[in-house]
Amino acid sequence: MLELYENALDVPEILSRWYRDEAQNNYGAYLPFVGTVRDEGGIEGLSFDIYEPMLERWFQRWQAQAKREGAVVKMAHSKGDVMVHESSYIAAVFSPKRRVALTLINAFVEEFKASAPIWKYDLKNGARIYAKERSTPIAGSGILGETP
Amino acid sequence: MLELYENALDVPEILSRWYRDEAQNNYGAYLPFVGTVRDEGGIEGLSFDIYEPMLERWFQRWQAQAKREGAVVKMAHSKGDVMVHESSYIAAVFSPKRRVALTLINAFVEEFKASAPIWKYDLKNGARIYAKERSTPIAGSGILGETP
Amino acid sequence: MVRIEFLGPIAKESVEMEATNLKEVANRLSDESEIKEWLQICAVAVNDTLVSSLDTPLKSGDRVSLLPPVCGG
Amino acid sequence: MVRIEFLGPIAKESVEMEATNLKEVANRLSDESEIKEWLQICAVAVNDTLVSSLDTPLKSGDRVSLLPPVCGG
Repeated sequence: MLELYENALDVPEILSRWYRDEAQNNYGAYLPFVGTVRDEGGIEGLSFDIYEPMLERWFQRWQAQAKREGAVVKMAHSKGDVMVHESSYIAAVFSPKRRVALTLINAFVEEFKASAPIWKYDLKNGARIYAKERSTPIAGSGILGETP
Repeated sequence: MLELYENALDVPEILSRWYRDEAQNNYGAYLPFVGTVRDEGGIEGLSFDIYEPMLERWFQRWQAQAKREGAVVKMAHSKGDVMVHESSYIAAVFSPKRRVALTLINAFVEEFKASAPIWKYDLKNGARIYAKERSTPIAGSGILGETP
Repeated sequence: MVRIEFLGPIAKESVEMEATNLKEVANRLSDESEIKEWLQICAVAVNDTLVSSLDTPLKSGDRVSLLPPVCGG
Repeated sequence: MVRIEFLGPIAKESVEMEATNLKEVANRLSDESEIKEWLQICAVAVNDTLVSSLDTPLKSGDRVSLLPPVCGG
């Protein structure tokens, strides 16, 4: 399940609902990762653009991989502005055993950072500035620049 | 913070309260691990004994280690009976950055399994049976058996 | 005609052009100074699937998307 | 006198005995058939601190705890 929200996430609501939704499904481990906007570099907040069709595909590949391991992944992410100390991201794994959950959340969160089609902007002094230096080119980037 | 409860944990309450308690403390990552009793082997539930003085010490060592990495660990655990599909364990890390949280929760959960002074029993057919074959001797066990 | 979309922070409207493969798209875009710096760092998707070769064929109606460096979370 | 405590699943009441080190405790406990099998698999704490040697000295009032294999979570 992929959930996209305008602005900050209601973390208690989402964590609690996901827990209850899976409570009878015999998963021994529930491992959510919550990402919160830090007060750093003088920002007022962050802002996000999402290319939803490809994020949906990206997430479906992870769902399929989790399923092969007997697990379930869920994800929530913000669109638009999220202010300092608000949360913009939750990824969660449910799995029968702890080892799969621990390994999967780690791989999910890292690959998410490296390849999910989401762009981040700093909100600073009223401007919305692409966080280019903190962003990662998706694997295979640059092919259009190969020709002279 | 170490919280011990009689019987099952109120997971939504704990996850939400911990989140709110740390919301203004500028942690970028919140990573709770929730352990739930699986329906397997015909059990009605599990039951736990805790030796609280040593669990408190065990946990304080982890708090100190987390603090050195700029992080915070929290833990909740059940005493007594916890029925199938109820939860008995939550461990959580708050840290400024995701990498510390992911590494720390993994190490915490694994060392918890191997050395926290907690004993597990299967509740089955009205009996309370020590889960010996699923238990791990604490490192250094057996010294009293060395003499003839 | 294929349609070229510029995602995220690239401040550019979509354009349409005639092209039978990605190399032709690359040649056309490299003439546009505003977009040139992005070409070095963008990933490319055709109809929402990432591609890795300039030889990727294109047919009329295809959508080519440029994806700048990402940072979710 | 030192006090020996049997934690978790060991169905045995605490006992008190005279002992100046852990080896003496081990010798005494090895005579008790009900506890013998536990000695091979238990960790030992003195005043709630794990110890790793039979030479660990004991003084009057010390508490020795036997910790069987654990399984929290």
